[in-house]
Amino acid sequence: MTIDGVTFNPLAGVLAVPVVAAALLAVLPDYRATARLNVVATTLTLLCALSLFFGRPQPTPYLLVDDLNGTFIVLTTFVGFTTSIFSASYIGHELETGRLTPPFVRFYHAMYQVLMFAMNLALVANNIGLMWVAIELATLTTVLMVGIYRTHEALEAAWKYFILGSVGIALALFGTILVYMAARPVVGEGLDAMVWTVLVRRAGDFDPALLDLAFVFLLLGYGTKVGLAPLHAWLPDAHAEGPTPISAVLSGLLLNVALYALLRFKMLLAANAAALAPGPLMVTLGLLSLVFAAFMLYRRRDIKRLFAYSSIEHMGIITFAFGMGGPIANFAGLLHMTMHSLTKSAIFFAVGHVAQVKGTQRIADMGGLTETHPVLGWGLILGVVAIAGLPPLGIFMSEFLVVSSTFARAPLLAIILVFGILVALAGLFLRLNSIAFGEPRGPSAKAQASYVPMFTHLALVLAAGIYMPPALVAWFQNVAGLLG
Amino acid sequence: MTLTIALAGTAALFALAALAVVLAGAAAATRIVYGACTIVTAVSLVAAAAHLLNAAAPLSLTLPLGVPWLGAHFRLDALSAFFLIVVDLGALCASVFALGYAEHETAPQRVLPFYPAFLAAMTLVVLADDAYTFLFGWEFMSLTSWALVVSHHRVPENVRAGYVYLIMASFGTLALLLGFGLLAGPGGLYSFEAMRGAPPSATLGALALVLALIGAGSKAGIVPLHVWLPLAHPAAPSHVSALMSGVMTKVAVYGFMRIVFDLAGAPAWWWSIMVLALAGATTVMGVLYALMQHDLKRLLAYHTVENIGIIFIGLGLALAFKAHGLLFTAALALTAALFHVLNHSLFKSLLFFGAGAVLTATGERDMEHLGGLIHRMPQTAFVFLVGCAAIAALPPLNGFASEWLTFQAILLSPQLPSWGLRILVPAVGALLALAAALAAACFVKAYGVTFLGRPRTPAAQRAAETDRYSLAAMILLAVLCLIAGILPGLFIDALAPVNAALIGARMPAQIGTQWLAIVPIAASRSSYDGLLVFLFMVMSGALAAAAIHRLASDRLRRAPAWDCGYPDLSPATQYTAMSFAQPIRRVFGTALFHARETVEMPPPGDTRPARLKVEMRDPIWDFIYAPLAAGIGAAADRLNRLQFLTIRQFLSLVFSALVILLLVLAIWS
Amino acid sequence: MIRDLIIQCVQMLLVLALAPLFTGFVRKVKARLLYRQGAPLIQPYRDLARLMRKDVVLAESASWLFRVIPYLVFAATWVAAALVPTFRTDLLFSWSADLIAITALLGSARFFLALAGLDVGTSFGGIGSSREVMIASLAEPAMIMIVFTLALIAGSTQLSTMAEFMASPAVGLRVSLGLALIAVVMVALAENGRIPVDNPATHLELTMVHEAMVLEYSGRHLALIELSAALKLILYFSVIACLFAPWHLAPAGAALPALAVGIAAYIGKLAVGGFLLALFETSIAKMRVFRVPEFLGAALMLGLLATLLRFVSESF
Amino acid sequence: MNGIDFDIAHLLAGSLVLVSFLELYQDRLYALLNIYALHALVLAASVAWQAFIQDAPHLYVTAAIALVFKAIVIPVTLHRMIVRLGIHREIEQVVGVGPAMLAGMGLVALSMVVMLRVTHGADPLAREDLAFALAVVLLGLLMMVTRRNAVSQVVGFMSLENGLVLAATGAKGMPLVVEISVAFSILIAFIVIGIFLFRIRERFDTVDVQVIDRFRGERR
Repeated sequence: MTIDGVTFNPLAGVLAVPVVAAALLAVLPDYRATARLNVVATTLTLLCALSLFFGRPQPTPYLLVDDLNGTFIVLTTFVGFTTSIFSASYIGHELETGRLTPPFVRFYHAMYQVLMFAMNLALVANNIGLMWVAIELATLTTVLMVGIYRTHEALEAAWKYFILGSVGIALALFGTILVYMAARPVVGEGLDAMVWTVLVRRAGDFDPALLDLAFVFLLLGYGTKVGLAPLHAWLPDAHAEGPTPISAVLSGLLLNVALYALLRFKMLLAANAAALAPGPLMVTLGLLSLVFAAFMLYRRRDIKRLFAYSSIEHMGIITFAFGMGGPIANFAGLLHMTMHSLTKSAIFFAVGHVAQVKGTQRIADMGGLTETHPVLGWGLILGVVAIAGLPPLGIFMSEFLVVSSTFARAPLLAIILVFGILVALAGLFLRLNSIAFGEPRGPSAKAQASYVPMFTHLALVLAAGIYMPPALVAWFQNVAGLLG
Repeated sequence: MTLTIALAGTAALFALAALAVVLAGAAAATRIVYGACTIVTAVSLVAAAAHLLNAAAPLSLTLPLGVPWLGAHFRLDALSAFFLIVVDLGALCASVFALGYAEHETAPQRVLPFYPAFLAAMTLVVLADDAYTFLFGWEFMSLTSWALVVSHHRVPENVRAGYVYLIMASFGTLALLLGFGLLAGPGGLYSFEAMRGAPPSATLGALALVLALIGAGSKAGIVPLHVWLPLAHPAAPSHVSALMSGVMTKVAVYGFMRIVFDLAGAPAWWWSIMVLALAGATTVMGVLYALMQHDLKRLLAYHTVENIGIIFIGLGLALAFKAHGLLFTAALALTAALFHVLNHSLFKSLLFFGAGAVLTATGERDMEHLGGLIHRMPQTAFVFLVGCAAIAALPPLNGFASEWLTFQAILLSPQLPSWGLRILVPAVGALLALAAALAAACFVKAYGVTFLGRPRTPAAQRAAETDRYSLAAMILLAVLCLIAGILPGLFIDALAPVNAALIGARMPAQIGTQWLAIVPIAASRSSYDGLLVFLFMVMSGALAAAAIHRLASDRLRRAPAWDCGYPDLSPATQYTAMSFAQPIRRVFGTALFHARETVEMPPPGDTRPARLKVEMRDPIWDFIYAPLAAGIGAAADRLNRLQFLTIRQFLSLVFSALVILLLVLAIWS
Repeated sequence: MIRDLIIQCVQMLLVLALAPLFTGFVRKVKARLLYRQGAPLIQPYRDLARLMRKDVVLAESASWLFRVIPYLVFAATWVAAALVPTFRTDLLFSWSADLIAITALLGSARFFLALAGLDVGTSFGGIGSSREVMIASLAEPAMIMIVFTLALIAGSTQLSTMAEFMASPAVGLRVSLGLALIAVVMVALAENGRIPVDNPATHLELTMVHEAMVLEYSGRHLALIELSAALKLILYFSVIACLFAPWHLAPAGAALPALAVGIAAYIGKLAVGGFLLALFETSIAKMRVFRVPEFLGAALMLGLLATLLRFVSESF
Repeated sequence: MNGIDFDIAHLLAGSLVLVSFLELYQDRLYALLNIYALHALVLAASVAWQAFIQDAPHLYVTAAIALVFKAIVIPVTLHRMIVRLGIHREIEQVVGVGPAMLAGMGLVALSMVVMLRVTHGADPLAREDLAFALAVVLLGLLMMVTRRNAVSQVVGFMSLENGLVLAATGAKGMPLVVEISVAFSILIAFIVIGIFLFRIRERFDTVDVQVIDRFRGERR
């Protein structure tokens, strides 16, 4: 769009701001300045993303903005923004306790922006190759950040994440190549055969066998990033050992980005009548992840791993919903994804402060939180209530829609789904009880925390459970229609 | 108009909850919150009562909330109006009671925000007219009451009770969710009008019934889904216990009725078999469990299970009669059930208030540590006695009136053509009679051990009469119990619109009958006049008293009790709750609860005291829930090994997944 | 109307007047069967009168409830007894409580009596109450089952209507009737604390049920309790009489002679019943307390069986 | 394209699979590294050949990378590293060589079957090449999961990646191939550095329970 002569391309902003910020943050020494700059940069990115509503650039062979990734871009930039606020206070505390030294903080902030850039790029890429590169970049940055504490556990987690991630990436690349191979005879050699807009249009005449093969590889490749069982192994440790803001971003955003990639390819297969339906595969993996993660919740002793597994569970539900397809299920899937991003990051904000005030992540060493730190405690409870799918919060609505719409179509699946949800709820509250209630355990020092991000997220989730603005609804419904 | 008032009241309650969060810790918070609750519920109560008594046409309203393309539908018809009355009446009394009771609350900021929200949620359920709003209110009701159950969270039992409660509640909600999914169909027609418009086939309807029975039953406390109830209800503060037992279970009954009588289409006769069988079992199991208890509040909670059973017997009969087109009889059975809903909410609240008063006066819930309270807190003792007589179904109080109606309905069941029911119904009748007798026994125990006899502990000795707010609430309820007992005709007539809406027929009008008797079918067949019975008893009692005091002696001497020549026996020699229940435990408990009594009697010359040990098992927990929990735990342990694999093993997981998928592709045709 | 009222009052006074006499009669017959002289028939009246005149000796730990209960019990029992047609069907107020309600009235009497047993806080009262409620918890459902059976046969729970139907030839001989009769006799024995369930004559603490419960009562209170017990006994006999031997019951609006005949017949029935009771009691031994549940369980089963028979077929 | 071109491409691709089998067979680190160098060499040749027959000059870059980086630099550094870190030379395997070979056979067969389902419309070069590439990828994965030793697993990963590059170059006219191969080289560099920095000896598959407990921070 053009503002008093100066043409301004929001899309460029979404990509450029993080890069510039990363460069600056890499050199600036002072902690406070960098933290502020970090927040400023994410704010700008968010503004650019929002301005995408008003002027949407024409798709180029490399970049594309449509309704589908619009949803994701706004969500990503928003959570990136709030997380940067949270990370300011969090990292401050880490500096005080000396777990991080200034150079590492500088590195951390730079990496944060790079991560933002990578995710935004992955979202706006109109080219499957470019998207792949972006996701690989995002993976590498998060690997570095997970290992930032350089404890044995952190290195172990980072290494595990790195290896499993690389294999996933490799598989995804193979799938991408296969898609190209499938497209080439139809679209012709060269760039066009990797461009979304073209691919989706022509997908009807692709070689179904190649598409099937491609989808298998893509499902496993990007599914590793989504954290679907049995490809999930990296996820809990990466969440548990990295700095909490990164856990929040991982759960809240990176998983979504990978899922977004999957959705794109699902659309591709859906457009081809002869190819096998992607639905059943996604439904199976989704249910598997849900039930598996639900059972894993019971024996958790580390609070961040607990919620990491809950992320797996919810990714399972979302994948299931998209696998089921249909207007209601897709709508529910989108809603659930949004709600989960907001809620889970809010939970990690709370967990971060809890771990800081209690000085541990062991659930056994924290207790009676609602007595020692009422605000944190009740915030955490509210978050868990939300993530467990209880009203009045938004996930209740999405689960309501998923379950009820599924039961009418495939009762058995719905029963498995309900079983998983129930088991997960029981597991979550089993742990929550010992954290939030009972005789206070562990230190009860005052927490210098920034509650704003957490409660902003929770307020949004709450609002969604009660009232959703028609514009948003129309948008989601449109996207749900796109997903078919 | 009424609907608007009710919704405004709900909104006000939500606002009040927010206010309570803000006020947290302020000294006046308690009075403000409960005072405001009293006013709001009173207004809403009056409005609802007016709506029901005028038999006004259903009102409906849609707000742009909830599921976007659907909106939040609200509807106030006769059924919702009646249950709204039950909710508001209970809430009103609880709020008044709490004005005094909650002064003793140690951590009010853990109760105040959730109490109004709880009330609001229950109102929401009753008013909801689409699946989302209904379940929203339903689950929010569970959530808020869970928060109230764990309000005294330092006691581990409470937290555990809350845990079990929350899981069972969510289980029920999910069952209902499936049920609504069934009724709404793949198109997602979530509004109740749409469901009424497209009733399911008989088999699907039966499935919906089963799901409703599981969903609503788990909230109402149908055996075997009742396990949470005796844990959770006593754990909450007493006014909340009263609400949960007296009102929330009724909201569950409402949910069941709304689905089964309104949405699930025309019933098939065999639907009622499940309901009746479960209800009969629930009735007797509940009272037997209660007899084995010596924790006062838990005993009351188990009696809630029993009374829910009685209510569902009525509902099952109504279903059976409706299925066979015997509409007037169906109306009779339904009236019996609804009337018992009201009655139970009255006397159960009263009893829980009494237990709360005892708790504040003595700090004890265990009857074995009480006794002789009638001397220390006479008013409480009196109203509690009224409650006991009412729940024990003694004429002329209200409990008897509704059970009498249920018996009349059972006596009409030979009209049923289907054999299964002909065999089942009399058996259920026997169970009901048995339960009634056992309930009487149980409340002899509860009242006798708690209020009569001599105090067993210093705490009981020091007890003092409770505050005036609590007394006011209890007296109000006691009076209502008496009125409902001696003038049941008025209530039956008030319930006519509900029957007309759900059954399509109503009981004959009672208002014209001589001396306000109730005549279900015909005077020659059966009739009962609580008023006359009451008057006769008063007259003959007064007559006897007057005559004796006038003509014979009215002198009176105090002397020690007969002690067989062992002077000043300690209070420990009195009968305790456990010993009182011993004969019944021996008759029923041996088979049902594997009750074992082991006596160790020291040999002659040995000065050790003899010991009697009683051990009992809960069959339902042992056979259903314990294995379930164990299974989940075992599965969790198995899967947990996956957390400790090495990277290579994880890679091999990925690898095998890939190979499997490729194989699938290879053999896919 | 006035006439009906008078008759109702006559009924009330009649049962009240006859009750002690009937008790005395049973005792006398028992004594005679044991070749004893036995106390004169009017002994119960004397006892009552003496008790009335005596002071009440009240235990220190007794509460106000303890003093109210005798009147409550008496009132409930008397009202119940007054509503059973003895010599004339549909009394003025008989519709105000049907057979279920009458059973329940007796139930409330028992409820309060059991409370009284617990009030003083001695273990005798406790043992009495706990055994009493155990017995009642089986006797009451049995009674209800019997009511079901008869109500299903007569198509009503109104005693008057039932009595009229029973008197009519439409009844015939039915299996379920027989079962019900046996059951109701068993229940009556249990409810009135007669041998073999309980022994009204004993005062050995560990064997007694009813007597242990009222051990602390004295003076006028005890008199009322005794009177209520007598009323209850006669009530059960009246019920059995009007259901299973409804002969010569004066119909509604009958003239005086008919009423006279009715009263005579009633007294005759009572005499026969009393004799049979005494005969039964002398010819059988008291059973252990924990045999009682089996005894009453049998009654309950008989009642249920009778009801089921009625349910499954009209012809039984 | 004419037959001979096709045959040579086919030959090279097939020989890549063969070399993968050789890798699978080796149980000594040094030998394994040498074989990997051979693997990279064959890849370079095949890529170069593709560049030639597709006359796509940018593919020569990829070939060069394969030649220089993978065939020379990486093996040499790994040699050094083994010496420096004192990683013992034996590669202990989860399953013996024999079963591993059999599994490999199965995988090759599988990839053939899967690929043959592709319609003949897709040009044969692509089909055969893809089949071989898939085989190489699967063999690489198999190697990763059957070896306990970190370095040998890295080698497995790298041969997997070679398979990818083979596929990418086989895909005629595919853009970004160079970028992708560069990106992958970076990835591999990371891994190698990772081994060096983190002193990862056998941590890929540690058998030491205490270590697991410490690292997972879960079991108590």
